[in-house]
Amino acid sequence: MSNQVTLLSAVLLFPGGLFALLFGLALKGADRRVAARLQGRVGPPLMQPLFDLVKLGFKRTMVPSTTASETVFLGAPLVGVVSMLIAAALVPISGVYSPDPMLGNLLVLLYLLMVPGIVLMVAGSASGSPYGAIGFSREMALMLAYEGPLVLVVAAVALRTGWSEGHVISFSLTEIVRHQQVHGAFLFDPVMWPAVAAFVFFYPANLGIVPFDIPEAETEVLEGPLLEYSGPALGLFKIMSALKAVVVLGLGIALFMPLAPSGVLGLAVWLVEMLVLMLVGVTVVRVSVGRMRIDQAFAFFLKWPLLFAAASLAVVVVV
Amino acid sequence: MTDVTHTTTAETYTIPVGPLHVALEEPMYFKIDVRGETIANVDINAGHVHRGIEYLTTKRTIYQNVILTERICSLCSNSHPETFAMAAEQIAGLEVPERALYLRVIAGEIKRIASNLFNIAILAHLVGYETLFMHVMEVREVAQDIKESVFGNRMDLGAVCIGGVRYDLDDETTAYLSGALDKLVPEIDEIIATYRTNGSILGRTRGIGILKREDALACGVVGPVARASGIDYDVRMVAPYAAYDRLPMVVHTLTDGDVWSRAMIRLAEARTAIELIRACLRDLPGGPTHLHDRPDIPRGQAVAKCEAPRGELIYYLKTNDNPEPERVKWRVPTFMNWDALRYMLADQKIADIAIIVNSIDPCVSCTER
Amino acid sequence: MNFLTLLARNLWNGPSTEAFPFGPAVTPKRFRGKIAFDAPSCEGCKICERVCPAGAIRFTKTADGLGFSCWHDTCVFCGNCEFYCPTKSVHQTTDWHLSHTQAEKYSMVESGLIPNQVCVECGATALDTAPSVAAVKPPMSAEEVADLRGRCPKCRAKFLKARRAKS
Amino acid sequence: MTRVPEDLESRLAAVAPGGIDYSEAADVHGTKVVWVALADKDALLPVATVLHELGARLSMTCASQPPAPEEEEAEEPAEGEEAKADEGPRASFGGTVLDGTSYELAYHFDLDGDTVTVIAHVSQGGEIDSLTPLFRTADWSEREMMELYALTVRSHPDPRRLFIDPTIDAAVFERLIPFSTLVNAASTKGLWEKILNKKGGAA
Amino acid sequence: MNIISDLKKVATKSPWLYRINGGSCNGCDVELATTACIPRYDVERLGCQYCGSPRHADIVLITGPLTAHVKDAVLRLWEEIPEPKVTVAVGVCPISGGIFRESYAVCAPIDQYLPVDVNIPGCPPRPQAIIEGIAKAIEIWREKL
Repeated sequence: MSNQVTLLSAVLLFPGGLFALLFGLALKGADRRVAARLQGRVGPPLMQPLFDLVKLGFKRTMVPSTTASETVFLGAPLVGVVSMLIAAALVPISGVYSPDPMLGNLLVLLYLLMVPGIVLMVAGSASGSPYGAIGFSREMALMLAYEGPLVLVVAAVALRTGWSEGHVISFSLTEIVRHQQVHGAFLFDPVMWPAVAAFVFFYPANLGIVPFDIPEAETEVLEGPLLEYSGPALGLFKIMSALKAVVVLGLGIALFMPLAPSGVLGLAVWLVEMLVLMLVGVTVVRVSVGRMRIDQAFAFFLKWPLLFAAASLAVVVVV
Repeated sequence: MTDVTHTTTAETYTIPVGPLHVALEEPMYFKIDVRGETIANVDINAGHVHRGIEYLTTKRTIYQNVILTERICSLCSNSHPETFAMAAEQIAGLEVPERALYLRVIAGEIKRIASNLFNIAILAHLVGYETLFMHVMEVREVAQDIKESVFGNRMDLGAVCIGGVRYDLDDETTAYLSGALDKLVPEIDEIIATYRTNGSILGRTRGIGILKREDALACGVVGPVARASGIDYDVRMVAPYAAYDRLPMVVHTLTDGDVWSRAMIRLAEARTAIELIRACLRDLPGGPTHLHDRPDIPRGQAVAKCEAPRGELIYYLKTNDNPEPERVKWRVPTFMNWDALRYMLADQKIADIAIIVNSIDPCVSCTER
Repeated sequence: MNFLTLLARNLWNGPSTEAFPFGPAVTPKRFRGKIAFDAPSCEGCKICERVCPAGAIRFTKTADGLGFSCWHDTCVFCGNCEFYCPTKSVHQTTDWHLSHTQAEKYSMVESGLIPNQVCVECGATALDTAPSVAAVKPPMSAEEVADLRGRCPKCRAKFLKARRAKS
Repeated sequence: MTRVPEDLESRLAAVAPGGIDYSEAADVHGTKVVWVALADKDALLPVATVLHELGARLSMTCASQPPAPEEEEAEEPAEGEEAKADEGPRASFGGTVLDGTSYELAYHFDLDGDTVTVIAHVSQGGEIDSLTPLFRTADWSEREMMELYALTVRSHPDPRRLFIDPTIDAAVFERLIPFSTLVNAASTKGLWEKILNKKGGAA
Repeated sequence: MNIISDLKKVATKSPWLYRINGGSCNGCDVELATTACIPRYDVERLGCQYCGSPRHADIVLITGPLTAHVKDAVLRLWEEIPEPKVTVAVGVCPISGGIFRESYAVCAPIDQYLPVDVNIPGCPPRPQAIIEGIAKAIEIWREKL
């Protein structure tokens, strides 16, 4: 019974749920504000994403007449949010929180991370607009492109942990974190550097920011899959993407640099790490480049990130 | 000539672009047949900005028409009244004061700087490069401030009247103007360097939307679009008006005919425009700025043309004994360049539609009147 | 890579955002804004009405005199009225605070009245317009202009004719 | 592209058996403006062919419906205009009756900066040859003429409307220009009553 | 009750803008883009954001004299914007038809077809005037929430 309560609170309150949501919104707000500063503007208040969310709550959700199925149209964002809530509870915070094995392991997390992309595809096609359809095909192409390198990166981390812990492969994030706390972070392990590089390319693509915001490109496909969404339903997508930012960044920290003291200090360090990752890896990137075309992005992922990830994996296997 | 006729087959599907589309500054409507992400055929449906201005010109007096033609389009809003006034002056045989000729060049070239920078900025926006977009727009604000401080409005200068210009430069505005130009020069040079080297820009604009020279000639394209395809034609050079024959005019041409070349031509022309204005300020003669009162325009007909930011603009004016003209007709550069989109869009990617359309700097409100 | 220097510069220099709407906005001296009408200096030639391309200016004859109205919701702020006005009694101010709610739509009007007066000479009722004296030679003194102003158009013509005969 | 050649008049006259009215002027910079009126509208295509061979660009076309001359010819014609007055004020060069219903079509060609304008007159309900076989750019211009006036362009490849919405009646210029009572940007009475009333109410 | 009104106050900090071009000469559109997107005016300070889809909009800015050809598209698009929304007419063209009034192809004024809340006259209005108008629109929007 108490186990279930802990689980539930992990999903709904901390570290998933409310905490992840607020933190994710703050991350997005920080991203917008710092981006504004880099562009020479004042920028919105830090909690602007929260204001947006509250506002969307007051608006009406309109279901377009072109929709194939209202249930799918409205259900899709809900599925996305639920998947991210669970995923957020799966991300360990070193020294503070390690996920219950009941919830799953690294592989489950990887699957959950694919859900938002799929949700966007479903949402795009359910809205019945031609732009949604283009968004669908682009999202699919992009996922195909970045999932490959990601799997190799994760495999490299899992193998390296597993081998040195005495078994072949470890998909337990808790174990991966513990291993690094003992043997040093993979970030400082030269063998893993190519994998880190591959992961760095993965997360802007997964978070859908420039240069990889191709499925949602406003000037090309009018925000693609989200085109027809309004009001609370659009708010759910915003929640989903805020949670996803936390999950993806948290995964990055867990995979490569889970070095932190325990307790409140540990949490603080983790929060700062997340913020720095967001600002350096997302904000600076998105203000300093333009968008790629889908064929360019596809070719790009099948070249460098795949190569890097494969290199790391190969070294891990051979050594 | 490139063949641009395609047949719609089973594998293609049609997507509408417009009429109200965020990437398009103005309403226009394309029906695009695509095969995957590749364009198979383009059908352009026009007329969304048709306001019947040609009809209105025959209901307004010639003096009202100077302002009405200015409102055809805000991006080339100086070229229209200037050409209209040139046609009227030709009919009446009016000798425009020398000072006014220079002041007309200044007004026209300031509009050219702002218009070209706007197009360049939008290119960055369409590429998804928001920071560059904002930066170029900020630089453009210098030109906007010039317009507001010297002419009193950020878009419609109201600079031209029949028989001269309505504004004058005093010591204060001259100093302000040259100070602002000094600020613009390094900024524009830097923008040129950025567009020449930046990977994001080059990756999305080099080799995209190519218009070959022979196709350009067949379509009769004008302005930067023609000059980017290697056609050396600039009204300011071949049929000088205002004070252009006394100024250090340079015509820029490139040969690749792609989106990038057109952008670079526009930037080069913005840069040249600054030199032209500086030369005007240096040589500005004294004297009146306009003929007094409202000269009568007798019965007659005339053709006048000028180089608007987007290319050759031509006006035909026919008057009779009424204060309203009998017929006013004009053809704007986009009218010619629009058709060339068919060539540029053939076999390109959906993602590039907006970028290619923007590369002709389409002015729909000019075209559809 | 020169782009990173731009970002750094932006960070270093701070935002270039204007204070408005939280602070005052700069308005250039030559800004062409709201129309203002000065009835006492108007000669009543109505040239502004004729050159206004948007039909924003209208003179209406009322029992009290000649009314001037300019509706700012159709005015295109081109400045033709000021440019062609012989006395600059129509001119553009630098005021651009024109946004208003729908309820106020029809009250965005600048109006003025050129009142009727009784001619000091013949007693006829005529408009109290400013006399057109710019072209009169030799130039008229202020007293003479004031004297002229009190008359109806017919008596003004007589007055000027008499003056010409004298000189 | 070439400038206007010296012998343009004779070249054009050779292909227009009905006759042409040719005038040429140059501005201070030497930029030439040429006006060519055709006596016979069917000479348009051969004349355009000559210009096409010279490398001309069709830059604009303009149709108009010249109003019938007013009935006040009693006063003495001004000097220089006498010759024209003798020709008869009611007909164009070439004899098309100018009664307010016939069309005047002006084709503006560009020869590397010089302008050549070819004018053809077509009577009401008449037809004119399409220049699209020679100039791709004639397409839109001719569609525009057709949507503004009740004029037919012979063998035009795509005679649909160009800019004007289908809800607006055909030949909009013929309907509106000669008969409209709207003049001089005067605003409708109703609109001004609203404005003046509001003002009266406020005061 | 109190919480709702507090939340409404928060909500008014996030007015998203959407622009409809009803056949304008570009002037107002360019000025809108300038106002909405560039650092000098930075309406993001007010929480404003330019959005690409009408479904996401709160404040809709209409420019142009509403030509016959674009009228249906504009009205349809306006319908697609979820309530509550505020309509702002930018420039004299949509307000009265401006210089194009009485053309056969122009349907202005726009308030015959849809309820307008705020007018921003000008040809085109300067960005500061647009910001002022948007501020008025936000006030009205608060009432409507």
